[in-house]
Amino acid sequence: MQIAVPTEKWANERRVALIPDSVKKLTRLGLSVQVQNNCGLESGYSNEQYAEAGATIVDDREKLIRSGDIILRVRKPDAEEVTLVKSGAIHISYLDPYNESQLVDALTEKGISAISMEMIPRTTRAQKMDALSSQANLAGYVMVMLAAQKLDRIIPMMMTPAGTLSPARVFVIGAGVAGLQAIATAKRLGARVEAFDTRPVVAEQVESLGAKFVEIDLGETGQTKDGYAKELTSEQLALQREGMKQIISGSDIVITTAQVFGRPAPRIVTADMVGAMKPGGVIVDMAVESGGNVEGSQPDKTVVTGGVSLIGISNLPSIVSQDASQMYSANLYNLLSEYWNEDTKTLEMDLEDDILKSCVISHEGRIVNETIKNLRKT
Amino acid sequence: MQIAVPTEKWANERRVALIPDSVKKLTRLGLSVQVQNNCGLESGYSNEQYAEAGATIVDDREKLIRSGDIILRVRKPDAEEVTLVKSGAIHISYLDPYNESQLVDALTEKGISAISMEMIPRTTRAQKMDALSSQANLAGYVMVMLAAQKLDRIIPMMMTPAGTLSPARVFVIGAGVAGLQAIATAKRLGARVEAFDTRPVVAEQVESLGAKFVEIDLGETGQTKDGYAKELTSEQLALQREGMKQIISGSDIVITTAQVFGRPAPRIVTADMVGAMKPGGVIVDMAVESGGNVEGSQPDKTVVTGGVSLIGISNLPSIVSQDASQMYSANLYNLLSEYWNEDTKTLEMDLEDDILKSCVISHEGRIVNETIKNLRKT
Amino acid sequence: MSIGLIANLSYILSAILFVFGLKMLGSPATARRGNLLSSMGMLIAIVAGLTSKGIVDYQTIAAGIFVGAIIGSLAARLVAMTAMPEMVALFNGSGGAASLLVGWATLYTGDISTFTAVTVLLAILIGGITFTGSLVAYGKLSENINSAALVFTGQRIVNSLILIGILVSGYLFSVEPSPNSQWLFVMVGLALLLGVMAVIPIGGADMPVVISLLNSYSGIAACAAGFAIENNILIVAGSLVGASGIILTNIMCKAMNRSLANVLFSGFGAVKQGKAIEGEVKPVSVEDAYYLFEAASNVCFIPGYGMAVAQAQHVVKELGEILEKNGAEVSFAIHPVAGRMPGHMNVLLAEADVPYEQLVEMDDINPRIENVDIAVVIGANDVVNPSAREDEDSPIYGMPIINVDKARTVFVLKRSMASGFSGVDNPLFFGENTRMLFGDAKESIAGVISEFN
Amino acid sequence: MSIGLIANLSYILSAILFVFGLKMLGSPATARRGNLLSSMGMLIAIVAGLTSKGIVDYQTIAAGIFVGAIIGSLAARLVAMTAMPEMVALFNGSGGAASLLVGWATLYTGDISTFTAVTVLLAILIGGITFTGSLVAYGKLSENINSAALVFTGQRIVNSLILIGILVSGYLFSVEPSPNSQWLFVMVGLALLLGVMAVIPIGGADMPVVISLLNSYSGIAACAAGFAIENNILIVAGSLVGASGIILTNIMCKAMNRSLANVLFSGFGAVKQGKAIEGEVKPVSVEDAYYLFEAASNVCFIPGYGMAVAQAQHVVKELGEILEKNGAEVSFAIHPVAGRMPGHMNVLLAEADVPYEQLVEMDDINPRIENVDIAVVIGANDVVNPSAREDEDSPIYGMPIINVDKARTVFVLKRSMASGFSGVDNPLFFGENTRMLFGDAKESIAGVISEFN
Amino acid sequence: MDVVFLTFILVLSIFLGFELISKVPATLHTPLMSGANAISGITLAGAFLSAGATDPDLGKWLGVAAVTFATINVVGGYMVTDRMLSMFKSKREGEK
Amino acid sequence: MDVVFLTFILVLSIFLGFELISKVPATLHTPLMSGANAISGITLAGAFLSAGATDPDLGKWLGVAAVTFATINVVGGYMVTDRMLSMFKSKREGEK
Ligand SMILES: NC(=O)c1ccc[n+]([C@@H]2O[C@H](COP(=O)([O-])OP(=O)(O)OC[C@H]3O[C@@H](n4cnc5c(N)ncnc54)[C@H](OP(=O)(O)O)[C@@H]3O)[C@@H](O)[C@H]2O)c1
Ligand SMILES: NC(=O)c1ccc[n+]([C@@H]2O[C@H](COP(=O)([O-])OP(=O)(O)OC[C@H]3O[C@@H](n4cnc5c(N)ncnc54)[C@H](OP(=O)(O)O)[C@@H]3O)[C@@H](O)[C@H]2O)c1
Ligand SMILES: NC(=O)c1ccc[n+]([C@@H]2O[C@H](COP(=O)([O-])OP(=O)(O)OC[C@H]3O[C@@H](n4cnc5c(N)ncnc54)[C@H](O)[C@@H]3O)[C@@H](O)[C@H]2O)c1
Ligand SMILES: NC(=O)c1ccc[n+]([C@@H]2O[C@H](COP(=O)([O-])OP(=O)(O)OC[C@H]3O[C@@H](n4cnc5c(N)ncnc54)[C@H](O)[C@@H]3O)[C@@H](O)[C@H]2O)c1
Repeated sequence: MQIAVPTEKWANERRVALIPDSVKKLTRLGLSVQVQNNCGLESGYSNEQYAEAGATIVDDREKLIRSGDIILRVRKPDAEEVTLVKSGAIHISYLDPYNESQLVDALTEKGISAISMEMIPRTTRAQKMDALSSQANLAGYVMVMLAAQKLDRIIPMMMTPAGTLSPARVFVIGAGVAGLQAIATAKRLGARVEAFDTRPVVAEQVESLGAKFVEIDLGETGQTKDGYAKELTSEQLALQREGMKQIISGSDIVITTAQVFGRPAPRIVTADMVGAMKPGGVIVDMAVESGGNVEGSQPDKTVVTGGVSLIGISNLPSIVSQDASQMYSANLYNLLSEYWNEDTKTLEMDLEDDILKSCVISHEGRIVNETIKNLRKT
Repeated sequence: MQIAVPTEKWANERRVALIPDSVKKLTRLGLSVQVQNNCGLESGYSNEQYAEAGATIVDDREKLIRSGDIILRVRKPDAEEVTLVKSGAIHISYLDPYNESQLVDALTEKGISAISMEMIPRTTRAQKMDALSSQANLAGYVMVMLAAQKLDRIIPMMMTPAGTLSPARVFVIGAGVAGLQAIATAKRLGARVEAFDTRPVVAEQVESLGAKFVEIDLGETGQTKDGYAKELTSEQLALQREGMKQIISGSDIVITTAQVFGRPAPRIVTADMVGAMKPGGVIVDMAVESGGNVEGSQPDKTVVTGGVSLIGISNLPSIVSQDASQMYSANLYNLLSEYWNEDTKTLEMDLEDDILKSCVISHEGRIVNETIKNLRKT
Repeated sequence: MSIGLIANLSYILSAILFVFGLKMLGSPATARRGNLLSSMGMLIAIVAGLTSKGIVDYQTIAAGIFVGAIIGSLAARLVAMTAMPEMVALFNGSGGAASLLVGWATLYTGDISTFTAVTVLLAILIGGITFTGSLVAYGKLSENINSAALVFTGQRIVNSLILIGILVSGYLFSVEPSPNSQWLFVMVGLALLLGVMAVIPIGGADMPVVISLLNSYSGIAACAAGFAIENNILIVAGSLVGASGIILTNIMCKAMNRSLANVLFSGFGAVKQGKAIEGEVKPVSVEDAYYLFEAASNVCFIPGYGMAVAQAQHVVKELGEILEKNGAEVSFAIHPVAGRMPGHMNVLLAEADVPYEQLVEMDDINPRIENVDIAVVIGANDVVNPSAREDEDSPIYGMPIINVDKARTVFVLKRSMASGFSGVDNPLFFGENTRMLFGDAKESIAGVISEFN
Repeated sequence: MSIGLIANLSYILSAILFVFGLKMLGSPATARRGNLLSSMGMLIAIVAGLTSKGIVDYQTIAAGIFVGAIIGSLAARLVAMTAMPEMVALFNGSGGAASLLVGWATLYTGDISTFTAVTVLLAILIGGITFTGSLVAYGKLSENINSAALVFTGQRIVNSLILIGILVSGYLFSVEPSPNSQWLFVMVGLALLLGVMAVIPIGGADMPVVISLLNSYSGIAACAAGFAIENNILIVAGSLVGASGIILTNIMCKAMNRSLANVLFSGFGAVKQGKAIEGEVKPVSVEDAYYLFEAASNVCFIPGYGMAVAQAQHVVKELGEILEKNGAEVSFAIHPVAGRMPGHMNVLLAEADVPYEQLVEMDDINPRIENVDIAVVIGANDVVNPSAREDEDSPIYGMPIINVDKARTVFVLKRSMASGFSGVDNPLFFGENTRMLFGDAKESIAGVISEFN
Repeated sequence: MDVVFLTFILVLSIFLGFELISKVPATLHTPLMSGANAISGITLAGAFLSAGATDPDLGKWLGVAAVTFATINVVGGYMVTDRMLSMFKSKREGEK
Repeated sequence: MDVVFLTFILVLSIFLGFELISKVPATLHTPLMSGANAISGITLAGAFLSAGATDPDLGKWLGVAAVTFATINVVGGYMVTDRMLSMFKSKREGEK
């Protein structure tokens, strides 16, 4: 089967879906790989490396996409490029199927088997294919670096002959994969770290990284069977804001990662909370793309209000594009090799399988994913 | 006595010589303090905080400088402003007396007692006044943050379901105060750190931070009684370059801090060594202002050659201006309080004192510093 | 002062030397000096023994000593270093033989009370067992006889018969004790036979433990002989060796993670016990764990989320260092999904400054996990769950795991039998070679560290 | 079996119980049960003792026991918890008195051999010393007599005279032993006097050690009495107590960082020794350090460059945790220039995850350093050098330091007497209250940790 | 010969005494001392012989006095030790 | 009475034996065993009585045999232990 890897077209997208190392492994499985010219340049992988790994370098993007039996990319395709894809081909990328119903329809109509990377279930078995995790993880690290860079202080404590510099206080809101990595990175740098999440199970995880979990009593909260947070009621959100206000005003850095899968992100930090921070403070809003946890944060801008910098970068993993590409590519490889049948040389799309049941959106001209199907009904 | 603190005029200088906390302490000693309007704004200290601490806010810079018995600033004054200073006043700042002979002459002629902060000796007793140390320390931290930010990878090692990310390799050349702090910060972030310095005593210090000291046999090297490195012969420098080449080519981040006090910095990393680094690598050259350790580095620019970013920021401490100002201010306070006579309410300029002997350049119309005097003779 | 008194005071001195000697033999720094002290004690005791009243004929004694010394010293000097254990078995056997003979000879020295008769019998019985038992042990170690555990049907019945025979003949002899009693000969024969029967069914690998136990017996035999001839030093030295030998045997069993009973009778009941152990949770104490760690030469730590919860990374690193100093090879195998975020274990181990060289990936450790003496699972669960490999119905079936169940011994450090993140039961905990070290991981490891004095 | 034999076998049983009891008293978990076991042993011994052949008049015995039991139980029950130590002293004194009396009474039981006479004398002498010594200790502890060390001129001469008197009268008595010998009375008197003289010059603070020593004596006295009346159990129990008491005394001395000789004779030679100790380096072993740590309730670590070199931060943090668990308050005082770069110590301690709350600045610790029981200087030198404070000629004069020399005890952990970065000698190392723990800091601390079992 | 036996017993007991006590935490020092002290009241068993004699000579009365003193030591010693240890225990438990 | 004494001695020695050996590193197991084994050759001291008797009955010859065997145990045992320990030591030193 022919794999096709086009260069990412989105602004600020420096990642690539497949790196040479995975190309090598896939060819060993018996797949052939075509990549677009210079697709890996921004993440540090040259055409030579791809060629050496066994990929064919193709200049013509259209031809490339037309020829692929399996198309691998990071970002969702635009409507126009969907038309290029072979009917019956397999298309794997982020898709945002909750919101992109037109795109999903287009893929379905064309008979494309579309796999959405954000729909990979959060199970232990699927973790190796879970791109949300792998990328969120890097985002957690990047956020701390961005904040540290912006802060007009240093993060660790230092007792020096010229006085004692107290450690910076970092407050992480939402301790999912990204939040935990942010906590770990800030701790590493010597910050005093506090964290909050609505899911109570997270408290132990936060403490296991040496940070302090902030207790705010919100009454009944919980998580779905996939481990995602449930949405809060508006009273609960008010309670949460109240409880956080004081901590935020004492923090040098606030990092927000709160998300509710498939819904706009909760607005947790209000403008007056931002105003209560000391000048020079920094807030990083990871949820900026899905609505923002922080009032006033804007995608891909750093807004300064009252001396506080509000960093809202929509594509954090892309900042460490080399590692991010490596991990995304490994996720794709793991997905393909899990369902690759070496004898028949085909990908077995067993829709009864736990993982495929969740992540395959359309197949043979039908929307096969239950959740997306239900979404249409209502 | 009247202390005057003008706002720094240099481009990119965000620090301030005195922070409100030190103002409070100095007034308690019986000194009165005047600061220029908004002098602390860039480092996070407001006029209100100064006023509260007991300082008078002065709008007119000229008046301010004219009235000061003691003038405190970070950067050296320009020729014009020297003329404003009272004769007999004490002027404390960085001066760069080795190179700024005109400025020194101007100060001497005006009968100003000029104290050069870079001439504070590196003794245990003087360490609390040692601004070179306190600022270099912060610079060490900042360099790692800058490099981490620029790198397209993450620094720590991670073994994840999407493969193992190997730890970034950081190579620190010159393990003085800044170098050691850079090592410590990189170690904290989980890097594999190697370091080199010409002074053999440093090996133990490097290892005490958990990093690896690279042994390169240069023959006889050494340090002055102040702990500064001696300059290398050109053969030695060649030997050093040879030894480092391979390490640099395997490093993700190279940080150079090599300086020889009072002389241009040694050119250690040549263009071909830069070329041997992997694309995406980062080099930070701390010595860029005094000539640069790295071929091609330019002050306050990030030069990208062959995918390698060459960061040369001349004023690193200013990036963390709040902490940098706090430490510089503490150094100044420690200096003043050490020689302040509470009974006579004067600063005792005892030129027999070890510390003053080194750092006072001109006094009562004469150049009193031996080293600077000798410089003139040759 | 009479000669007798002096002799007896010398005995006290030699007893003191024995005590010091044994004590010092227990620590590497002093062991050699301890052996010297104890040999001086022996010399004193021998000289004192020679002054005993009844001794007239010194020539035969000298002859005996001469022959014995030659044989002993030659054997000790010529034996290859690798053959030490079997040599010790032989020496031990001759000690047992001596006790048997002394007991027997006592019967010729005059009237025999029932008490004496009983002690003589004990000396003969224990001495005899020691003698032939040691010979068999020697044979197995030197591979002169089949070193495998030799089991035959009816073994139990034969042994029971021997025991009954010993009781009966012992009773009949002590009713009418005489050097010429036929029951005496029966007794000697049965004792020798019992020694053979006791050791034959034990496998060659367990021989060191057996020798240590027989060593303890030879002390007890000497002690019994001491009672027979009413000699203090025999009693003191004999019971010292008897008691310390039992302790040492126990220590050796612990280091092999076996019970003494298991060593002695595994040959007999092998088949029956195997089944019973399966499905059984075997908790282990910190102390027992220590003995295994002490003897291990390849240790692999497998950290999981529990290590993070316990914040045990620092003590784990320290234990690793101690084991390395102890000569073991130490590694840390990191499963990609261990913990609760990618790289969770890396963060912790870097904090504890575990060198990167010691970290190995799952795919690197699995092919060589068979060579790992101890796999230490620290608060990990799902990532070492063999049902991911074996049980098709398991929700985690198909996930690659670290195959700790294939290591020689597995220690699992956790607080309870609770399951991990995925909520799946873990058959590893019931494994044949698994030992559960229950408790907070940090405390358990700190406990082991403090055992390494 | 005769009654005598049964009694003797009971003695063996009670000896076994005493051994177990003492063993168990040494560990917190079992101490109470140990005391119970030992009291059962005592009961058995008493019952067995009552069956002795010579006893006819049980009434007087019952009366004696009755009175003694009432007094003893009342005293034990009514004493305030704080007055326990003096109560133990009193009980101990009565034990000594009993041995003295038993020894003395033995003289009335018939013919006395020289051997018996000597043992009787020992019982009287040691029992007498124990008796009055304990009384004085009681007096000092309860502050009924001046608790200060009482020293008067000629004390030594008086003591020498007493000793000579004891030797002479002892000799004269044993030449012609008789219950009516006047030398006997002299002996009793001198023994009592010696007890007073021995304890009077020791300060009240050292009384616990003295009581422990006297306790050991009372065991020895019982042992001597046992020899006098040829009673096994007295010998066994007495010598057990005698020996374990000496060990315990030694342990207590170590925990006070004193030698036994120093405790006993400091009162006599106080003035002369003071000078000699000055300027002397006092190394301390890991074990001794442990005893002090064990007893400390406020410990402050002062890390320096040496901690970094030794990479000891992890073990230091662990020791801190252990001490906290042990009930001590623990802090880390960071001197601003410690190490080789600003914040050097912070980096290391953060790596070891020492909570920020435990870090204190120089200016915070100095005012309260007097309350610190142990200041642990870990590879620091210049930053704790008192000559920066006191010696105007020192190149570091004027630098503020952490005044560890004002703490109660200072441990300095370094490898040698070498000076630090500034090359200046450090008088701290010669301080009165300084103990040098030589060796690599990491190893030293790991050693201390392993002592905390 | 008895003397020899007794000396043997003495020596062995002394060794045993030394070996028994090794590492004792500071909190147990006083109870251990007190418990050992109670054992040294074993003199009681030796005092019976004199105290139970028929002739009411000085020896007998010395013996009776010895019985009394030794009983004080034994009874008081064990009781006071137990009191200390019980306190100790409850404190420990309280800590948990 | 002698039996009583002997039992006392026996009991105390056993206790002492138990107390003496506590933690022994694995490397010392064999030497310790061997050293203890040499001590059990103490039977030698008891064998003299029979071996040195005048009447050359079976008892005497049993005694002589006992002397020989016991001597093997003693001499061989001590020597072999020493050999093991000397190796052990040099290895240790070699490591440093
Ligand atoms: N790596 C990631 O990114 C990530 C993210 C989310 C979820 N996960 C999932 O998390 C799991 C990770 O596997 P794992 O083996 O590391 O952890 P695990 O399967 O969750 O098991 C952890 C074990 O640690 C024990 N434990 C907890 N606290 C302890 C303490 N103080 N001392 C000793 N033991 C303690 C618990 O048993 P006791 O209660 O009996 O002590 C528990 O069984 C996988 O299922 C993975 O899919 C991973
Ligand atoms: N903080 C800074 O920015 C900075 C920068 C440069 C210089 N300095 C200077 O460095 C000094 C710092 O004072 P300090 O007290 O931290 O250090 P120090 O005075 O240099 O003393 C360090 C001591 O540690 C001991 N040591 C070394 N390795 C050891 C090991 N493995 N185990 C145990 N002990 C070990 C050494 O004694 P042994 O050899 O006997 O073991 C040495 O005396 C000051 O003089 C300061 O001015 C500071
Ligand atoms: N089984 C696996 O191997 C595996 C792999 C990856 C992740 N997971 C689990 O999946 C879950 C989701 O992880 P994620 O990072 O993708 O989550 P996410 O990105 O959906 O959300 C981030 C975090 O924000 C929190 N949040 C939501 N609303 C909030 C509010 N109002 N205030 C504060 N916090 C709020 C959520 O609880 C979550 O922790 C986690 O439980 C994670 O452990 C499991
Ligand atoms: N006494 C004190 O308390 C105190 C305080 C601060 C600094 N110091 C000492 O002062 C000394 C100088 O510190 P600094 O940071 O200001 O030095 P610096 O800025 O002058 O030089 C930086 C480092 O570069 C090194 N270097 C010079 N040429 C080199 C070459 N060709 N290759 C590699 N490295 C080269 C130097 O050895 C030095 O370590 C150090 O020894 C430091 O410990 C002492």
